[in-house]
Amino acid sequence: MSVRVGVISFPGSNCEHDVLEGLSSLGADAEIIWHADRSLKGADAVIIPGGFAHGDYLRCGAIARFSPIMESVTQFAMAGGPVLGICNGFQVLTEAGLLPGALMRNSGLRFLCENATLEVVNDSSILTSMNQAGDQIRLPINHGEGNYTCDAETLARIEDQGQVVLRYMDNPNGSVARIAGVSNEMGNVVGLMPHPERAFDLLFGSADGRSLFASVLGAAEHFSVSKRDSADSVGRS
Amino acid sequence: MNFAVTIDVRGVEGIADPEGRTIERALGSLGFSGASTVRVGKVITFDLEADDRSSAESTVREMCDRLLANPVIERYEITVSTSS
Amino acid sequence: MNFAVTIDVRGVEGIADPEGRTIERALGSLGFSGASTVRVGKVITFDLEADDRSSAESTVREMCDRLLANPVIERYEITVSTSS
Amino acid sequence: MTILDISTEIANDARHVPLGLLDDEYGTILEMLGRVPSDVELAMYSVMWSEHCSYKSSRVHLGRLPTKAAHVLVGPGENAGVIDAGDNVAVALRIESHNHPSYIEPFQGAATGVGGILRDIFTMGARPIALMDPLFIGPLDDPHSRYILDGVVRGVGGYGNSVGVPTVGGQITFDPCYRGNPLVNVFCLGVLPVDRLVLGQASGVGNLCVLLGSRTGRDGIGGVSVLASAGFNDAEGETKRPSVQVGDPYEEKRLIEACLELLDAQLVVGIQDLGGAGLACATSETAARAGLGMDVDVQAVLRREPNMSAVEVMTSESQERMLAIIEPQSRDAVLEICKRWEIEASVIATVTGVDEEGVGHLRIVDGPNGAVLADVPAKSLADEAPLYHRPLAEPLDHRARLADRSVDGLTSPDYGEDLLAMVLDPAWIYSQYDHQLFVNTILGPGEADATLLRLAGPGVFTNGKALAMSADANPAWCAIDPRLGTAASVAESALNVCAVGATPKALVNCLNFGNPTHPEVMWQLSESIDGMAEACSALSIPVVGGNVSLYNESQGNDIDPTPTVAVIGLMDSIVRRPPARAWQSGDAIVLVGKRSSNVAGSRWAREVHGARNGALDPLDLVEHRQLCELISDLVRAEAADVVAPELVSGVHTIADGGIAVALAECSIAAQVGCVVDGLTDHRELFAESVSRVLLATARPDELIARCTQAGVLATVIGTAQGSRVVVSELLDVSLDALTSSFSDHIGRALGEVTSR
Ligand SMILES: Nc1ncnc2c1ncn2[C@@H]1O[C@H](COP(=O)(O)OP(=O)(O)O)[C@@H](O)[C@H]1O
Ligand SMILES: [Mg+2]
Repeated sequence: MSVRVGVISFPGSNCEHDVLEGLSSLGADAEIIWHADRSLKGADAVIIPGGFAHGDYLRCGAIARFSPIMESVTQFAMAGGPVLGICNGFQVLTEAGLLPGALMRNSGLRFLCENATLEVVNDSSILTSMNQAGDQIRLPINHGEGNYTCDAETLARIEDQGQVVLRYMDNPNGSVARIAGVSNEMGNVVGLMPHPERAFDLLFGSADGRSLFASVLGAAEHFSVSKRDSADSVGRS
Repeated sequence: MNFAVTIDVRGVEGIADPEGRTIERALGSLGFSGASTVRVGKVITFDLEADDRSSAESTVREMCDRLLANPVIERYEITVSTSS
Repeated sequence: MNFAVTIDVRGVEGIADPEGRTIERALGSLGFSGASTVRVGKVITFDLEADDRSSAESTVREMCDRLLANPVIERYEITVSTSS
Repeated sequence: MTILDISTEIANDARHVPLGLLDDEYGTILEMLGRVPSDVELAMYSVMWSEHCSYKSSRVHLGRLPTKAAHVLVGPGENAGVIDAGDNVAVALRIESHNHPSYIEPFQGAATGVGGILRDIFTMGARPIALMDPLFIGPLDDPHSRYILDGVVRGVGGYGNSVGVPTVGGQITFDPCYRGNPLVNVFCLGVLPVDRLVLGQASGVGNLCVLLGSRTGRDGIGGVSVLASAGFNDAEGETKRPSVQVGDPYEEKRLIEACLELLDAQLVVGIQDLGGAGLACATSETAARAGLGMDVDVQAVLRREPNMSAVEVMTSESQERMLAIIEPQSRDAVLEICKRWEIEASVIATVTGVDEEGVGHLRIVDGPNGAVLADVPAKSLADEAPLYHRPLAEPLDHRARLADRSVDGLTSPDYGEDLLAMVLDPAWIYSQYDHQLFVNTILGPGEADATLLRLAGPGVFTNGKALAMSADANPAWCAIDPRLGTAASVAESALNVCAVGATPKALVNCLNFGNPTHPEVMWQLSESIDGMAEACSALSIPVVGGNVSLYNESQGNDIDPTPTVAVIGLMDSIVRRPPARAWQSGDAIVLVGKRSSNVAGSRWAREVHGARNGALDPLDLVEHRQLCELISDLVRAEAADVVAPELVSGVHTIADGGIAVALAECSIAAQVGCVVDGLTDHRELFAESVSRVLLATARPDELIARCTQAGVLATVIGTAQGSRVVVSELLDVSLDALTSSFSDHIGRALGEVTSR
């Protein structure tokens, strides 16, 4: 049975179709969900794609996090549902407080669209379960504000608890500790600046994004089974 | 009553300000010496209808806490004055 | 002498401010009513070594004209005070 | 009817002159109307009859361009050209300039240039999927030119990235002639299901016109003409001064989605973007195209600022606005879709019929039953601007300069140094642009001679087709010989498209020239159009759209003629990335095409020696076409067949910088150097004759046989190997030095001070 993935779209989002196409090519049943809706329509995983929600005005992700759908996303995350934020989606998740830290302007003060080499740091996250720690992968980056930052205490904590998921090999945007992706404490919410959906086929340069999405689908499957089990047990009791 | 609101949003102490650094360098190479610790912030202004100053101030504070500033990286300062 | 310089940079009158408008809409949908003509500007602060206040002021004005503000779309306001 | 004394009225020039209308033009208006025009009428004529909107100086020449082919669905004249790409998919394309606004305010000028061209594309019903930005800027050692480059690149990226349309290519030229007048050209391409194609027509008497998008403010009023401060009295002068247009990509993004949704729901009869001349243009053009009239209520236009006059409302160039013509019963459904996308919309006009003489009138009224502020034939604004047959003159020294062969004797002490100074990586520019969105980009900027995209977009799919595009201009060639230079630019662009395996299908052009009242400039324009027509006919590439930008001059100096062309091509099926700008160690390097030792018009002659004379190599378009077809076939075979062993492992066309730069770029891309011993002298190293390609192959005998069979000359000139670029007796530089000169060229300069 294929899992259902909800791809959230805000006014100004622009990578939702690309994410959808990637998910579909892996056999997932994926659907775009409009930010003004409240229901996740039974999704087993949620992806917040890249783009410029609300024009990136004020701060990236600052306005989007108040969209009606975000309440449902927060509840879903609290319940252990897998949530992935890509690029602008990562910014939304930090603004919403679902992930630690914040993303600031690239240290070079310029928008950067290029390929980056990344190191998989934690291979047990919902994003990286099909990789090995230490793997090097190639993914495109495309952002003006991907400079990850957090205070020293938070940094020590997330390093300690294995919440750093991906690191840049060279640090194109000045992120603290070369961080490219982080997870929450529970490990079910992950945000990353690079774009796995742009690396699905060698025709476009890299296919390293496939295993990342496949990992998310695995987590979705797992979550969907546990959801059904607990629903069953609730029903029986 | 109508109030004129000004909110100064700046980076918290200790966080790098690459834009400020770049401006500092550019000033230097344009031949301006003597400028140091350049920092760049944001200023948001608007008119606000409110019953009185203290309710205006508390509304603005709430706007900042919820939306206008991100406490992880920013701090803010509010000025509320009666509009002329 | 050391001066504390603050430069407020805003869009000229009549120019569109899409960011301000978007923030205004966002405040409205968060349930904050009563805010209007939201505009977003920039504030630049730094320390400046200068002989006296008037030379500090004229230096800052020149910095603005040459680098810090864009006269085609922005106007600026300078505050120079003796550092504490 | 009052008796009109036309000559007295013209002599009283307080009204038309400040609006940029000539006495004769004003006379024509008086005669046409048989009365003195109102303020609103006069303001509308001044913007609609401006050079920008009416093409009054260039139109008599543009008719010579070939525009027809079986696959052309829409040719020049509409907002964009449209071609049939098969699989029920069409492609819309157009290119425009935003030169003067980018000089005044580089960031906003470039940003609004992008915004404007996008609207031209989605107004056809197409989803924009690609932008390209040919730029022409003063030299990098000039602080002001650095400031302009920085602002323009931030502006293109700031708008394009945010609106969600990738910028997948472009071109950059630095030359002193652009110091006081940079050129910012922007190309856009969109895809659509063929049956979503719509035109900018206000058909159907009784239909409503809805203005969608941003509110109308005092932005860029008279931007297309020269509306001076006349009409504003002094007290109001400060607040009423027209301001620079500010782009809002977020508004445009929602506007794109809303308009495409309206079209998909079949709620729209016609649609038109608002560009230069604002509402005056959009209302008169849509009415004129339908042969009908329109009643416009200025009060119904939503405004950003209080106290705007009707003249200001009708001529404002506020960005991110569209005019949709709908049937009255669709009104609620239309407004509902706008609301969902948070787009403001208001019904501002009604389509009206024709009078007893069959003339449709554009009437501007002040409120539903208010005063009539204007009442003129819609066609008179849109189609009946004067046409000028401006005098042409070949420059007096032109023949002598062609005959001057002093370039043949130029030499340099160190050709390696020359090469190091010439290599330049535009990655500094395109890495600031999202060039991958929609995951279509197979060969992106910097990877090959043309950009190669999968032909697809959200909701639009084909059967594995690919789309190639290349934007090219060579002002150095055109300065020497505008006719041959333009033909060669077209030839280069077509060859670039073939070099990624595609077949050229259509061309759009942006003709950037100087002051049309200079007879030499009109001669350049006319020659250039003839050159373009010759090349396009010979290569069977229809011209489906264009744009003319005149008055590009500063301090009385005209820019070099700069006809930018963008050629697009199609490939039927793609399975793997075709070979591009690279090679493998051990490959033979084959020069395909006629050999040349003519450095006239070359970058080397111009940049290293300041030499601008001599005649270009003649262009044999029949041979060029053979070369194009051969290269396209060879590369397409590589892209189509996964199992066949590679015959071609690298391709690079030879253009500016000649063989020298082509060798350097392949070496840098592959990080494998080369040893070349098949060139006669330094002239052959730097010559820029256009019909030539470098191929890299592991099986040179087989490749040369293929070329010979096709009637194309091919010679092995060297081998890819090692970590140096070596050309016997001429140069020997390390790959490392070359790579760092290449990569740092722009970044190093931009690290320096920029200054307004
Ligand atoms: N202004 C620009 N914006 C985006 N891409 C650019 C720009 N200028 C150049 N490029 C890209 O850089 C590459 C090299 O450009 P150019 O040197 O003009 O190529 P060539 O000489 O092979 O035609 C091309 O892929 C081109 O699309
Ligand atoms: Mg080129």
